[in-house]
Amino acid sequence: MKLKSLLLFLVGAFVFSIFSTAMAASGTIKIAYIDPLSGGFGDVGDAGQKHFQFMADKIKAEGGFLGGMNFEIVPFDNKISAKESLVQLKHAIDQGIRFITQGNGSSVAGALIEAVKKHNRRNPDKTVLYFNYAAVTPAFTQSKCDFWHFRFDAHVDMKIAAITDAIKDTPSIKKVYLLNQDYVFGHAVSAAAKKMLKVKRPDIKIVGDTFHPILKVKDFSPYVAKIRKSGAQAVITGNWGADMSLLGKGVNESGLKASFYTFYAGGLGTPSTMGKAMDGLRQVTEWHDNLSVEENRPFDQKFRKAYNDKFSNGGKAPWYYGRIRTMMEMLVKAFNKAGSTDPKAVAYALEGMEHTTYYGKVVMGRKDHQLLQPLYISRFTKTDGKMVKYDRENTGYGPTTEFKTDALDTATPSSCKMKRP
Amino acid sequence: MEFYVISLLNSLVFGMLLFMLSSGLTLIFGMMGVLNFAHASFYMLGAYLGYQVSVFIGFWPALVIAPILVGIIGAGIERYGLRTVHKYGHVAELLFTFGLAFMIEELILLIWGRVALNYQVPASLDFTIFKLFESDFPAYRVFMLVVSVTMFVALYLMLTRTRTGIIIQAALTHAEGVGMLGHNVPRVFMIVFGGGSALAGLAGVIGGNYLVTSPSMAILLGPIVFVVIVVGGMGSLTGALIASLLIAALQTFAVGYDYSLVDLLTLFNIELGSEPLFPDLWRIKIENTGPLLPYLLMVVMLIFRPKGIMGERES
Amino acid sequence: MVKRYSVWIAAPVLLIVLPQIFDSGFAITMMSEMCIAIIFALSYNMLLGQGGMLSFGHAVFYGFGGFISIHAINLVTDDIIVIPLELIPLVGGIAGFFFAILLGYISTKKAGTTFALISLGLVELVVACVLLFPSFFGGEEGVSGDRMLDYSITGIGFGKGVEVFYLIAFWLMVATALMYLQTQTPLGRMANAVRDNPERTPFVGYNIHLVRFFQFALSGFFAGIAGGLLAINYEIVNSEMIGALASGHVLLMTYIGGVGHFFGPILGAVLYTFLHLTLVNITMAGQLYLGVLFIIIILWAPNGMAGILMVHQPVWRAGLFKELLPTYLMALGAGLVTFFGALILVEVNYHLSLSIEPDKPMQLFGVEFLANSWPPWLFSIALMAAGYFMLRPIIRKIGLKWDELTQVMQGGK
Amino acid sequence: MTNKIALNLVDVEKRFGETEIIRGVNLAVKRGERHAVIGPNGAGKSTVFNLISGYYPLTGGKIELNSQEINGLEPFQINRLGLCRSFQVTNLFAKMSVFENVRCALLWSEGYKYSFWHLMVRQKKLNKKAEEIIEQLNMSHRSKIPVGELSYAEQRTLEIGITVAGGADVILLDEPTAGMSKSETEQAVELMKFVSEGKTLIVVEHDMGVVFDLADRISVLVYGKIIATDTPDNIRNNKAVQEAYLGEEEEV
Repeated sequence: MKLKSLLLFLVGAFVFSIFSTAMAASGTIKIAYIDPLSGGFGDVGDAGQKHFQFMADKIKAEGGFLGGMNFEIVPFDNKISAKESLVQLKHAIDQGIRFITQGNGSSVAGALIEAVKKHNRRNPDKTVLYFNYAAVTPAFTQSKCDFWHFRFDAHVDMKIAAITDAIKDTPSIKKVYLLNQDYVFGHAVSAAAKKMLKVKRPDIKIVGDTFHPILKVKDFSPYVAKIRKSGAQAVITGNWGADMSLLGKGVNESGLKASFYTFYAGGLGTPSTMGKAMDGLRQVTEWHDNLSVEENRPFDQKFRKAYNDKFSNGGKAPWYYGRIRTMMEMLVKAFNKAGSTDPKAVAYALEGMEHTTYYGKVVMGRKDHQLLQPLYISRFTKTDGKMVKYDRENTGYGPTTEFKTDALDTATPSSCKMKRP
Repeated sequence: MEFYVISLLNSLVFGMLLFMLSSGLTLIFGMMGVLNFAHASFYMLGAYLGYQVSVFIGFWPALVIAPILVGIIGAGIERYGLRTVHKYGHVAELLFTFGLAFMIEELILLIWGRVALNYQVPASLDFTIFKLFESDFPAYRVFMLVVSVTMFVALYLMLTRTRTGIIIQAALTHAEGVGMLGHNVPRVFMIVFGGGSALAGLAGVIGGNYLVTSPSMAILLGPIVFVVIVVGGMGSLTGALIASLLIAALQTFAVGYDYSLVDLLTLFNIELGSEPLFPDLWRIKIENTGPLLPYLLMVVMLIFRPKGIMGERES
Repeated sequence: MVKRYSVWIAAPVLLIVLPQIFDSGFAITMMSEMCIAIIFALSYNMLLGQGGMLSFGHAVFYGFGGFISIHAINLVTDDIIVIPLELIPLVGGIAGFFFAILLGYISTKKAGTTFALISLGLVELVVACVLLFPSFFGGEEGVSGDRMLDYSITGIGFGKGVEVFYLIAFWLMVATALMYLQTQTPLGRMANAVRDNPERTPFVGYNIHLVRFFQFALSGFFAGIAGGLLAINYEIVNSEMIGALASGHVLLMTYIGGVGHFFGPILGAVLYTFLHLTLVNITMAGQLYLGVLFIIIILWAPNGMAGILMVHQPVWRAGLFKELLPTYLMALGAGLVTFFGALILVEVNYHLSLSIEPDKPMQLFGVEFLANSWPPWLFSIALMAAGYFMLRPIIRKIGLKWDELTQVMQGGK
Repeated sequence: MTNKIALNLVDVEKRFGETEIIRGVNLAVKRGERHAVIGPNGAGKSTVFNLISGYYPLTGGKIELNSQEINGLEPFQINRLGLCRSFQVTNLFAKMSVFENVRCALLWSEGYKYSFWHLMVRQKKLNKKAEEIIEQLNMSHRSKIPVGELSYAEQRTLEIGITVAGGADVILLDEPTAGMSKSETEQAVELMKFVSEGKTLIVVEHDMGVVFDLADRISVLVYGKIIATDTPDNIRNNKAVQEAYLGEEEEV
């Protein structure tokens, strides 16, 4: 009977080895996209993959890099699990992939940073480079920074710096309420907000600092009642996904008039579940739908349209990650500059690289591998066909810029002590 | 004061939604002894079908059609799935529903995709019905309350006034006896399973737009429904009602208290050292224990009073 | 005698040879995970199969084993304690045992649905605690460590995956042997007795609560070993390992393998892990296929794969299996036709609704076609219909053949 | 005097909700006695057994085993004090073989407790003893067969075997011959006589032939009360018994 199980195993392993020995076609650089493609976060990972695919196609159409090389995005579903991500990392390395990118989940990002670090130390001949496009725990480019990790998203402290700068310039705000998810990220948002408000606006009172269980709350009305009771004029929240949607709905229903400074009100899939509750919410992002209108960048409008026509599923999931475009453009430059496809050379090329996007200059931190980029605080209002030309996810509500921080102003002190190979 | 009144009203709305979900589950368990893991999946199915029907012909027809569809699906699953595994015992039945929950989620992904649906409250109910202190109270919440109370009354009448209802009631307490009286027990099972699924479907139709309609909605709400029926007493409708309201209140009101053990110690003038043992334990606030409380209640209940509040027999 | 011990000789040989044949990083990872899954599933079957306790929270002990192990690894790294890496799984086992004793005494008071629900409640409580106690559980990110310790009995560095595989394989043999022997002890037998007849057991002098409790505690011990091995293998432990999902996985693999036989969970763990890790990169419908497999097993083979194999044991012994073989091969053929029909339908649908570019042609078995054109649909439905109509008479034929064989075998007695 | 009484029931009562099933039963069974409890259907005979063996808690009264009060104890504790019982409906470990069934019944009395360090195959004394018991049951040729595949009479025989295997000195048998043919019944009676040699036997039985053949004394239970306890001959002639029980039995 045991024999049978072994036979089964052998057959299985044989089938598997056929799949895994598919060799990389020459002339393409494979980037392993390790993100959730199924399960509860599948929609977010799916959208990210489309962004990368679109950029890879665009780069190919524009002639590629290093004399005609191209990117190939190889998706790996990690089901937003750290463990499965590590398995997929092994899988990617087996296929000869040397560059990986990931964004969703600090737990996954933390595990990947550690795993890549150990892998490169143990296999110096097969090094791997990791591009993080959305995991925002500050430590990743501070105390836990690593040579093999580059972050293209602004981390929590930087986003909070932008939000608090905006609040600094709004004298009517006297009381601020902090509402966040009860886990590492939420606590980081709260801590940063408290610290920075104290410096920038010592007169502001923090009237509430609440953490709610993550993805467990079905009805935010008690929290809304609490916020109303506190008399806060502004609320800062890092909530995402269903926690953002339900909070928005609760606020909208109760008619609470406070200003909501959020990280992810415009996050993928969130607006469509909120509908008219989008009205008046603010978000902090490096790009938003109407930036091209405000700054009069017709090419960017075309870019947005080209993506949405191809991938947005009738406008339901439009272009969102401005930074993925920045990242891919910078990678092209880095490969060209390095003149090689060796991860180490590419990493050195990326360090300190400056790049000009449609919305200003960005710089990849030389010391901590953290990208500095302009940040925008935008507010959602009904589209009017003029400045608020484009809406988000067919909701009829689109963002307009209220406040902008320049790239270099977003820099925060870093405790990174990086070891270089 | 304002906080308490609003929280009370909101916990009532949420509690009744919970009850709508748990009533079907508790009836199914009471009659068939099946702990239906897929129950929350029927709720999800209700929300998705409700959305789809309301896209085609509007919310009001959807309110009727979607639960009926879910009920038919439920009855079909009982007839062609559950009945087959019945002979292998309750563990197999339970595992069957476990697998079923898995499958329903996959099928929903397949049909409606991964993205959460833009399922909104119908325009005709989208207004503020009254102002409570300074807060607006949305009409839709009142509507949900009306629907759930109507459902409770209808269910109560059905169980006490109709023949099928009386058989169901009898089967709840004396499962073996009913078969001997010459009733078609498998058919009664099918009706109960279908009916229970339809109730969950109804909860989905009115809860889907109030909350969020996404492929993970079943997983998010599933475990809490179990808590309700365990605490209420398996097979007891009244118990389910009490437990639903209790648990909704527990979760709603815990939010209002941000005391931690540190505060308790301060009350007695004890100061905690800068590096206490178990540093996390002391900083936990009551408001953060909201999601923990129902499960704690469930485990304590199972250990000390497995019958639940109103249950007649142990599981 | 040789036959009896042959499995115990063949298995280590196989475990030594396999990583030499399949030496890619992913293959090693997969085989390591399979070995860990086997230990975990066998420990789960000590509850479900041998003790009749359906638990939805077995991963709690697996998870605690993992967390304590990774903390132990970090303590060794920081030179606070000295434990060689080879013995870290034992630390995990002791942790699992300890928490099983802590939580087991109350939860094993009742069996059946009450037990299942308590396990469900406990797992939710523990998961809630993970976020409430970040200094132990490391919050959302979990706790990571470095398995390349300065202390080692064997002198192996454990930097390479294959070295870790051999460590896992060693523990797999030890744990499997111990768990097998446990079934042959008074406690193991009484656990069976309690499962079969909890009413009678007190009247042969046993306290059924304690029998369940001791069985539960031992099962926690082995789950903890598996957890410790997982911590070594991935060098990170986080909340997903302790939660309901991990508990669900072990339930699925154990049940698919078959709870009625000792080796059932081994089959289940190997197959499930293989499918779980490979399907995800081949098809988007991996979850669906696993779910269908599970439901098919529940509906038609409640004793799992092991059950299917064991049904044939008497036939095999009587030398009559060749009588069945032709019909089985026919059934296999017809089944494959149906399966491929369904497979095409599923894949086409997944491609249309979930792939990033539904309008682009899709590939299946090297054939490229458009998902939104009619030929694949027609083809798949035709295959399924053909398969169905072929299967029906074959299944009837198998039934008849079985009746015939049963008569022959009984006549032979 | 008391040390001659093996089992003593004093004013034992049992209610299920409102219904009173056992209404003050007094019964003293002497050591070494073979005692039969008879009575019409629904009189509460099995309930009395369930009360004695700790299966149900008492509502009132007390039960003493060898002068030690046992009400309130768990079934396994009562079993360890030397009382064992069989079941009216066959109640074996269905998935195990005959040999395994007997061996399980022996484990506690042989002192293995919850051991997970003894291998069963190595326990020569235990295995030998199990084989002996099976031989006494005349079932050696069926030793390896799962009990689910045994004939009904064989299962009933094994039921008795398991009950006495643990070596308890007070044995309760609940309708041991129910459903057996005449010849099978005769064999069962022989077995009961053999296994209860030197022990105390209490048996609930419908077959009057068995009762009068086997019992030293008989108690008659009617509607939750014992209306008479006496020798078989006296019971046969007891007016009250005839009216309440035997008379009715004839009608049926």
